[in-house]
Amino acid sequence: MIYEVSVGGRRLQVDVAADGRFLIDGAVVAAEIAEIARGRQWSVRIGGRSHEVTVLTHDPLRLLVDGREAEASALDERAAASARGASAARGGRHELRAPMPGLLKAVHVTEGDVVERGAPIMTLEAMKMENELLAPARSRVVRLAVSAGTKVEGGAVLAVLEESE
Amino acid sequence: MIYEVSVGGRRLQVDVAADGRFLIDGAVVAAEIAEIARGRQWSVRIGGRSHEVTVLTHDPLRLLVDGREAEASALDERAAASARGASAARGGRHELRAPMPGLLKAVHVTEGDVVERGAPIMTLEAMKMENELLAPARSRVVRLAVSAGTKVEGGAVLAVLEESE
Amino acid sequence: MRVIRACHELGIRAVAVYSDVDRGALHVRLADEAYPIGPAAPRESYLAIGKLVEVARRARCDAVHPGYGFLSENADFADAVRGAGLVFVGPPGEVQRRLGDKTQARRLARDAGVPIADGTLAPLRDLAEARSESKRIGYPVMLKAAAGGGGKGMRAVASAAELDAAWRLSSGEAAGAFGSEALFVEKLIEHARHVEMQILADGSLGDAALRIARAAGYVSAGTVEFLVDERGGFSFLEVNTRLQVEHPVTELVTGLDLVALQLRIAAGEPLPFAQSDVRRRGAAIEMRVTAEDARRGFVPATGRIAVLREPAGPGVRVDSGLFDGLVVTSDYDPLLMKVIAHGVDRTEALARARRAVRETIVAGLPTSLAFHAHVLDEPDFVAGRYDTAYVAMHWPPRAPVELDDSQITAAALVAVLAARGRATRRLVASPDGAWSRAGREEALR
Amino acid sequence: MRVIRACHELGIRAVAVYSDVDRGALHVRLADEAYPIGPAAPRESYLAIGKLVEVARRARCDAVHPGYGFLSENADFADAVRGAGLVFVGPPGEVQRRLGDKTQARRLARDAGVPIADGTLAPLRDLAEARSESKRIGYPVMLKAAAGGGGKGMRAVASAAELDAAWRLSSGEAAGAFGSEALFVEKLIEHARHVEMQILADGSLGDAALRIARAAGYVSAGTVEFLVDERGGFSFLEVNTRLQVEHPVTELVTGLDLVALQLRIAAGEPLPFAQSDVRRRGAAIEMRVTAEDARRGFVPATGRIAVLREPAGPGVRVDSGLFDGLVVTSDYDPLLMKVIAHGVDRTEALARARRAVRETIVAGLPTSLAFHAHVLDEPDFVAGRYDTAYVAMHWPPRAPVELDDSQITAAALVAVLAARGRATRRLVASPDGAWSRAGREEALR
Repeated sequence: MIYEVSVGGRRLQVDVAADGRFLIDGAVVAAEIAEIARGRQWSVRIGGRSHEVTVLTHDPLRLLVDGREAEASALDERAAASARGASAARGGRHELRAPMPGLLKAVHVTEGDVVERGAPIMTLEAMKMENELLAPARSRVVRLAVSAGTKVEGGAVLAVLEESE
Repeated sequence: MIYEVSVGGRRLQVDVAADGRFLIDGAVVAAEIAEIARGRQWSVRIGGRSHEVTVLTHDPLRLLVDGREAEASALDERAAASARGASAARGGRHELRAPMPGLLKAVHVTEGDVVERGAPIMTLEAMKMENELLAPARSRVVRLAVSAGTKVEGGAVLAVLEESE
Repeated sequence: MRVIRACHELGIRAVAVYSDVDRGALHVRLADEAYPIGPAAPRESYLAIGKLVEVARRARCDAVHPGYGFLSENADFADAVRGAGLVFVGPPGEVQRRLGDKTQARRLARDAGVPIADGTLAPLRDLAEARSESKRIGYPVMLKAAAGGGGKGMRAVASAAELDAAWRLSSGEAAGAFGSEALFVEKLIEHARHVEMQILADGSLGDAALRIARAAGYVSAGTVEFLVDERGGFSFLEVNTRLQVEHPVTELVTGLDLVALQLRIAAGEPLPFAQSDVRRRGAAIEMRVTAEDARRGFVPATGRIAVLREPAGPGVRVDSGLFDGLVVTSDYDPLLMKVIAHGVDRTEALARARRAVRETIVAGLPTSLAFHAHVLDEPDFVAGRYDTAYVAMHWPPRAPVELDDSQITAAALVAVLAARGRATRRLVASPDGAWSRAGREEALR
Repeated sequence: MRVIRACHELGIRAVAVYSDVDRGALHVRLADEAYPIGPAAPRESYLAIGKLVEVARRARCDAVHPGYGFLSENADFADAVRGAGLVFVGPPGEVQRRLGDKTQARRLARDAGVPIADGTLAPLRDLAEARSESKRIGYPVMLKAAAGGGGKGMRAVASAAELDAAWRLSSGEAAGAFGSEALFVEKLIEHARHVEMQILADGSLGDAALRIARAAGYVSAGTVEFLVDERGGFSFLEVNTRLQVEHPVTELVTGLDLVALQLRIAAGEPLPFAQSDVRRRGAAIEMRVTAEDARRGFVPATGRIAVLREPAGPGVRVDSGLFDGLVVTSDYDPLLMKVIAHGVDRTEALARARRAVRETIVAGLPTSLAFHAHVLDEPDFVAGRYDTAYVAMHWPPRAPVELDDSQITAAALVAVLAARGRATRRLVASPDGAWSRAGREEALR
């Protein structure tokens, strides 16, 4: 199975051969790997160098490599191909997502409203700070997904806006 | 299910009722229990008192109660009954068991030997210390279960001796 | 935790309270007694003065320590505790009121001859007054909650255009956090350093701090905060009438146990030393590791601790409530763990801080650790050049973290292993038998 | 770990070696480079001088730090390192030889005017000589390995009847551990205190320690050990030509980093301070938590770490290689973790030590922790009354640990929960379907 991998901005192709060996960009890597914490932490030795790599978060994939944090991604060929296809934009439509988990304190608009760029749409309280979520452009409120008083997860869709002239 | 429990020398009868309540020596205990580490650690609140109890080892059962170690045991009725039956002694026969895990360095006797009380039977090396295992009484070596050079677990039977006149 | 530890060292019985989400927290497990006080929402538990005093009475406590969050600077709480015949570990309610209202504290500092920034000396009546006062002082200004502290209800306002939104948000936050929406405004001092004097300090800033403490009739531990501008001039900022989050720095440098001293003062004992007996030894640096995603503007993060390794060894102190499997929610302050490094001088303290951060692992949710790692190696910080604009100037870093080829290779292999592991788990969970099998085989290849 | 930490604080690349069973150990993961050196048996890995020097050369190291176990007092190793053109972090081979042979060290101490216990000044030729010398000195005597240290190959002999067995065991151990079965005998000083002077000390014992160090031409860190008898007289015991396991006590009290200093000395730097600059601050107590069953005469124990909580907070330092899931084998020394408590005086240090031990959890195998908890509360120890007979006099404790009724109840409930959990797991593992089901239902009732 071949994976397209990105680590800290560098792109590599990793091929896991049937015999368990790894090839990186076509060359065999003499790596010796010990799993320390199941699915989370590995000790990797490459020619004497000792690296401890921990999966900090899965989505996005962040790794701690010898105490340094790096963003990474690994897609198998199929997933990589479909990801390339999906990157075509849907233009003019914005999903307003919660930038962090918290309590939706107030909703300042109703469906159908047309709001100016920078207008407050909602107020999200998280860890005792209030955060106003603003319209990214002059737009119409197509849909409100949640109402005031709701607890929301980080990344949840809160509203759908459509750019308006 | 009723259990016969011993903790730090104190004996109690614990009855786990079908509805999940606990009775100790017949009286309901108002305990609120949270499992912290699966099968290993619990936080127990009894009338405001907060106790943290950790299972240090299972066999023998040792508990850490608010930072204090205590020996304990819990047998259900059936097990308790059979344990009482089994405590009848087998008189005159000694099983020589490894007091700790280690490497059996030397065996000083052969099967059939009659040895005096205090005679060295074997030498066990553990963590770089040599420990002589001595005959508990004048006895005949009935069986040797292991030979020199073997790694043994703590508690393993090393030899069987029979008291001799 | 910090207070329970001090109690246990002094042989004092420690009673804790907890909200529903904190049942399994370390402070509940390590306290001698623990009582539930309601649901996660602070207003119904940790801010419910009545419930807290009732628990203290029921548990037959002698004294109440407010910690350094929630009600630690609430004068009504101090009064309620005293009213119930218990000792409050901290300054009395009237002292807190005198210093807790930031505008009153500014007047007190001015009267004690300590410099303060230009601004209002009483709460603003309305937005109109805020507008006219800000214009008089000249932008940029700071809009602050009069009852506030800890950065809540506080906003820098660069121009008149931003004032409306800032007023709305700050007064809302202030009402929620402190029960009063009163705001005041003062001149923003740019490129200043924020200096906190734990009230135990010496030196010239220390004199000013002691003058304010004496003027206020201060008792127990507290902190006087100043801003020091680029030319070394300073102005009074505020007094925190509680133990400071950064108190371990003072403890490591002076060798004193501030919480134990608070408890002794509360028990009526005199301080066992005078100001002149305090000797400083070396330097200390505290890192506040928070559940905030440093790479996304420090937005709060939640998750379950999956791998945890706290640093240890020479010169490293950890104050933490973390444990493997802990679920970090968004209900409370994002502080996870304090890592404090101590050395004979700032160079050694920095080296130990770097080493400690390198050892630390908190997996399962985004944290501020990448920020700490970056700052400890950043030339300006290492050279001692930093002010209140430091973070905005130096974070996020311009370049991604430098990994060498060997580290990149190791990371790439783990990225693949992690992706395969996840794939297996997802597929096995699917109800379709065939897919499940195929997924497993593929992952095992 | 301790050495890797010091390297990282000084910006030095750290190279580790490991035997097959240590692949996942912390020191392997935290080092910059790590090399396998063979199977678990020390003789084929950690004691294999040739392999170690070869790795150091291959990895292009500048210096080799021997730690404080295995080859840390082996003069041949020091010579081999130097012979390969590398720096040995510790005293040179000839100094080690001078002090490592305990009988030679006794002669050196005597010549430097430092008191020594009555006994032989050269290795014993045979059992017959041991018998006659012991008789001359008078029982009880100590039989010791001439090349020894750390309690191995050493036995107290109360009477002539015990000498034969002691001779056999000690010479066997000595041969195994040090490669030489030479023994010597000296008078056993009863009710003595064992005092170790890290060579950095002051005071009168300190003078004696420095005299010996100078006489031996000592370089780097080391320890001179004495026995102090009931009337305050002292006699020289031995010199450890390595970093002492207890070095954190010295570090906390002096504020110095002994390992960093060792590395600086090895790099040819002079010490950055004189003896008179060393200031002591407060008191420190070290607890060596070992994989030994304190309740069964400290027999070595093995197992897998199931729950781990290391203590933290003010005045507590932890040096540890433990992590959740680590399998502790009987291959090496049973030391698991060092917990060191520091305070302004012995009282505060003791209170912190007690608090730290109460917080510590090492579940999965028997340890020495119950012993530490007992001693820290035991009146004689608290009052400072202890000598080399202390452990035999006070352990095991006469009474079981005192638990109050509430604790007994909590423990009883957990004992039942643990028994039910185990029953389920065992029955489910059985191949017989019916039994497996019944067992599970019963356990869930």
